[in-house]
Amino acid sequence: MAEEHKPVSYRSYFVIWLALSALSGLNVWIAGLAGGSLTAWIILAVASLQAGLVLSVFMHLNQETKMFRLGILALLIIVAVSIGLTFVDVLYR
Amino acid sequence: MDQYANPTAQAVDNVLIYIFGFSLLLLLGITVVTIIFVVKYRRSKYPEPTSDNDGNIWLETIWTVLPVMIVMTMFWYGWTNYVGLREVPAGALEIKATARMWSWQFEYPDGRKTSKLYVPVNTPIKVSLHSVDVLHNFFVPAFRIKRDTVPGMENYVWFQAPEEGSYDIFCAEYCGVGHADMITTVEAMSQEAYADWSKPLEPSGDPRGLIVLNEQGCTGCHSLDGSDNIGPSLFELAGQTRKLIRDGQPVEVAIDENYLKIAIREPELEVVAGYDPIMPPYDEGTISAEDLQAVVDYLLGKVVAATTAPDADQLLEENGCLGCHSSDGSEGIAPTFKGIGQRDVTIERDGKELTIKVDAEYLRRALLEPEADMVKGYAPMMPAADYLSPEQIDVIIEHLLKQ
Amino acid sequence: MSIEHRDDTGARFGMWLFLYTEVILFSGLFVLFAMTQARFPEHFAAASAGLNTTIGTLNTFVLLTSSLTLSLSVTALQLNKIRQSLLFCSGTVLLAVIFLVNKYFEWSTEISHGIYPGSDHLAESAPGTAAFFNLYFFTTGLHGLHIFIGIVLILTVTGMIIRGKVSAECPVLLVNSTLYWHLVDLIWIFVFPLFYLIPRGFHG
Amino acid sequence: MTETTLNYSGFYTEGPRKGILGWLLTTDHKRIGILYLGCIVVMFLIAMVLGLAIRLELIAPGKTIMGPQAYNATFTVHGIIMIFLFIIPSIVAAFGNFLLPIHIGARDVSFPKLNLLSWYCYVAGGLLAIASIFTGGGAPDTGWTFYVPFSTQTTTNVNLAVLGAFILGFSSILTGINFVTTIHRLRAKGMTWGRLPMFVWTLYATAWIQILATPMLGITLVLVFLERIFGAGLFDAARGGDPILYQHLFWIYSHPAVYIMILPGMGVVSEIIPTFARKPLFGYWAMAISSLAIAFAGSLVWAHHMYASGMSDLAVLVFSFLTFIVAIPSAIKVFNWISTLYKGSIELAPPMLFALAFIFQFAIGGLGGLALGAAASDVHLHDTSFVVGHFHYTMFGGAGFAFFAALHFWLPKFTGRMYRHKPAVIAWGLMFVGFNVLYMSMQAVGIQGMPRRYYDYLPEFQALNLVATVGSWILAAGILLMFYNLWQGIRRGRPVGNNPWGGATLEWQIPSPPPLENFGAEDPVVTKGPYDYKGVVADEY
Repeated sequence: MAEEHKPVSYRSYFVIWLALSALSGLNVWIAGLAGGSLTAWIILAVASLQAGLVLSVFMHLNQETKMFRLGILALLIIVAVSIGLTFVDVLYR
Repeated sequence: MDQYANPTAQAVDNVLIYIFGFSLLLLLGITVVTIIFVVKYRRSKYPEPTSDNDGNIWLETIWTVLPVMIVMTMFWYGWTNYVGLREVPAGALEIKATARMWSWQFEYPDGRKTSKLYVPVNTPIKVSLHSVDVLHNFFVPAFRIKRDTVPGMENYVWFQAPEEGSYDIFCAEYCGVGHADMITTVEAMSQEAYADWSKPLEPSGDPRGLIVLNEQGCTGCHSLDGSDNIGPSLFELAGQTRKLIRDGQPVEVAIDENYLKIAIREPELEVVAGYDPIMPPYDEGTISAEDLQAVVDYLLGKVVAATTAPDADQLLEENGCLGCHSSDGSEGIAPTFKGIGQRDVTIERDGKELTIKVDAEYLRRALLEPEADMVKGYAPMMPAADYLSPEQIDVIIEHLLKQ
Repeated sequence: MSIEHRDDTGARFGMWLFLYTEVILFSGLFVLFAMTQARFPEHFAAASAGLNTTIGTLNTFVLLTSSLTLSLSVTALQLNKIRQSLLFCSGTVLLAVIFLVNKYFEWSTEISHGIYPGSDHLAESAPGTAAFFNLYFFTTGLHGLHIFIGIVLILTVTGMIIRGKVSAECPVLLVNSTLYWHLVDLIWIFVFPLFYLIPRGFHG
Repeated sequence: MTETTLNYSGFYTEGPRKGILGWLLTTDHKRIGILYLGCIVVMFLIAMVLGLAIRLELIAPGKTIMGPQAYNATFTVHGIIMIFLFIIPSIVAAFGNFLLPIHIGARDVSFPKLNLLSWYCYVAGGLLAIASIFTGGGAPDTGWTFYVPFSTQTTTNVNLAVLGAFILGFSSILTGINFVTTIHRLRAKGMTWGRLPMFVWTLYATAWIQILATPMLGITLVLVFLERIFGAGLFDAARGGDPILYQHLFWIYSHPAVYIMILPGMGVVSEIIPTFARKPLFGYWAMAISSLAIAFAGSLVWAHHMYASGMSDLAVLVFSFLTFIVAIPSAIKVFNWISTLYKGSIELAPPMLFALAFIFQFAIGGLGGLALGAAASDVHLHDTSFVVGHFHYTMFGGAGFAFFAALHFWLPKFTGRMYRHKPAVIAWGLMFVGFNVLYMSMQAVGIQGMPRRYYDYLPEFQALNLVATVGSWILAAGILLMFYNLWQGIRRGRPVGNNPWGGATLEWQIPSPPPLENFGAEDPVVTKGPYDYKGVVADEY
């Protein structure tokens, strides 16, 4: 079946794992700089990058069809909206 | 009543009339068209449809764009009038409302407390809203104002009573078994009557030191009850020590007459650690030597306030007890106070029923640990009255036993 | 007669939909975290400094590695290397247990200091501190519960591989368990910086 | 054709197991749909009795039939059962399960076993919720919203009710996952997205809300539960919590949830109107897209329940704006339904009457919602009887009447028998009159300023409350007559053929009741749209 996934090589998994570990190390290091909201955003960006790697390679999203990706998009929008709109209340009370 | 006498109601009614008017028109249109279609194109007359039209891009665009424009005007009109409900006019009289299950307490700038809200007419009133337990809601239909009281948070509403009279205040946020009984009133009086009402009834029996502290605004920054504020609290200073910054060095000193006098006359010399050096100095011209002595004596506890015994009736009223317990024998959500000193009650203690004579010990338990002995047939809903002082409790018990 | 027809893509799609619900579940806690962090940045900084970053970082690596081993086991199964696949599965379970053991030590230290939801110590602390630790315990607790469910799931699938019910021809159960496990990892990728790293940046 | 005796019973007798186990262990979507339907109707009747008790208590000020504690428990349980056990699952789980696979030409849903599991979750959650009435510290008295701090302080049995609602959430999520996957994966050959019946589109939009919103309720309820058990203080202001955040989390689910309730109802009406006008649905794509738009925009407006909560004024501005956006797709739907009638051939059969009542009542509910969405007018109307009247107009006058319309439309398909029409029309008339008398009075007394959830009220509110209570009796009489008539129809109604109404969707092309795998040996191939009535002839009955 064309919809079945091709096996991913051990090698590419290892590379991703190395990258993920390095990025986690990077985050711990950045946190030591203690720079308020700037470091917070950098750390979140790095974490999102890690999440992207896990999603696309470990979770095979790069091999799935468009409908899988649209679903993720809907999910991210809902999460972002819930947090964002709640901030509109909490930060401006 | 002129148009601007009740500004909050006016703001809300504008929007209500606008939206309900449009809605009625739309509903009428929809209904009439539907009925015409249903009658005209009935199957007995047209066994087959006379059109198989399944869309019309122009029609659909029009009835998308038109409602968008209509509802946007509703949104904007609703918002601009809402802003009017939130912007308190300058010079509004500020009254603090505290909600608890299931009563209201209103505290006026001069410290007096009532369970009804007394206001002068044609004066903007700002009510700051507080809750000591759960969510409640301050709702006055006549002024179209409504706002939750949230524990740990201050909300506010404002209004202006157009004419003398009594206006209902409801609790509109569900708060338990007494929710529907959490009703009181705004009592609007003429300006003159209000001025008369708010006149102090008798000269204050407070010691001179306390009067000075209040007059000079010291209590704006320094609390008298130990709570923290912009400045350190002045609660029970005798015998305490303070960590100070003197010439940039930390030192610890005992609080005595000398220290207090310097702290008032030249506060910038020594600042209590952790506070900003913002207190202004008070010289001879502001606080005379005698007054300074009076303040210091008061702070060190050398003069005691002439205590006037609290009035039991007033305590029961102010603390909302009468919201649930009637004083005239009528049935409420809680047992009546009438004749409480002479009766036996059947209570449930540790799951067992027993009947006991009402005495001081029982009443004390009922006030402080209401869940321990519940009177049979009533829900365990009473909040513990542990916010009252022991002295106030004694007065209440004595009063109840006499009923 | 049978209406059971195989639709692996459908099964994976359904699994993804389920994972969405997991993300929303945690995002409820993230909403609370974000709002409380915004209200009490300094209390959060102080409270976060009390967490053990070393164990936190170690656990991050443990979880990343377990994700790797489980992925490897899928490839092994697809290539019909059953023994390797089983080995990787067991490795994953081992790493997951290590994660929980670390978590156990971390929690018990905190609890021994009187820090746990509803403790007297927290009731007396600053409001932001209490809120931080309450959120910390609920979030890591919920995550730990997911790790535990993951362990049970992987052990079940391992058993099915042994019995040949999950195989190179029919790998979808292993694939779906892997998806679940990666999601648990993914949530940790955010939980770790949120609680251990980010609040510290807001000192004064 | 009319003289068929009912010797054929379709999926009721076919299947791997016979007897009660054949039902309790079934994975057939039709049997699961019937299981849901039975439970849902029972739940509705229980909650209806509670609703009548509430109305009776309010017939006059002061105590009439129960004390305040009992009253609070009654409206709480009425709300919990009606919301979580009746409306949310009603059309989706009963009619959706039965019809969705048939509508798209599939033999079952994607995950039949999960489907059965979701029914068991429903039963378990329902039992827990009902058990909470009789155990512990007495029936929950928080209102169905479980607002903190009251819900964390009350001594009544909130724990079980919350746990029940949590498990019901699972049931809803599993159904959602099943439906989205089924619609994506199992459409028959030729069943393109543009040929999906509108009912399927609305179920699709609904299923996404179920998936993306329900877990938020789950975590919120878990936090309330933990707060009660451990005293965690996550919503306690003294410990860094924020009671208003609870309301945010609660409504992030519960506002989209009202679209879980109403969207499938809109789908049902979108099936019935074209069938009884014998005309294609007007503006197919506008209808489909507006369903998705409602689902999406509906997820952005939750805080319009909180204008008076102490939320920031900026949030009031933003949420008021977004709220009015949601009004648009709903308005489009109403206009399109009415345009479908234009130049049609309209038959006022019972399902059509219920659908028309739906449009009227939903319009009143929606228009009343405008006054609640605007910031200033909401300040006066919020938490009054007006709100109660308003949401009953949308939830009961809308979703509830759509459920009754669906019963009258599809029960002949489900059972192969037709109910009597005359009593059905009388029942409809009683319900229509009773409903509007009841809830219009409620709205009016709310505008006067009567707060909701009031056990007792001031004398000035009495007249309208009395009228409302009388309305509730008329409504209840209509409902009882309707159920009696339907029950008689199921038991010994006249047999019907495949297509009593002349519908064009796939379910009308297979026998009534449908056979085990819906379409026999051959998978169906779809060659025309769902509202193409050319050449469709209704079977007489």
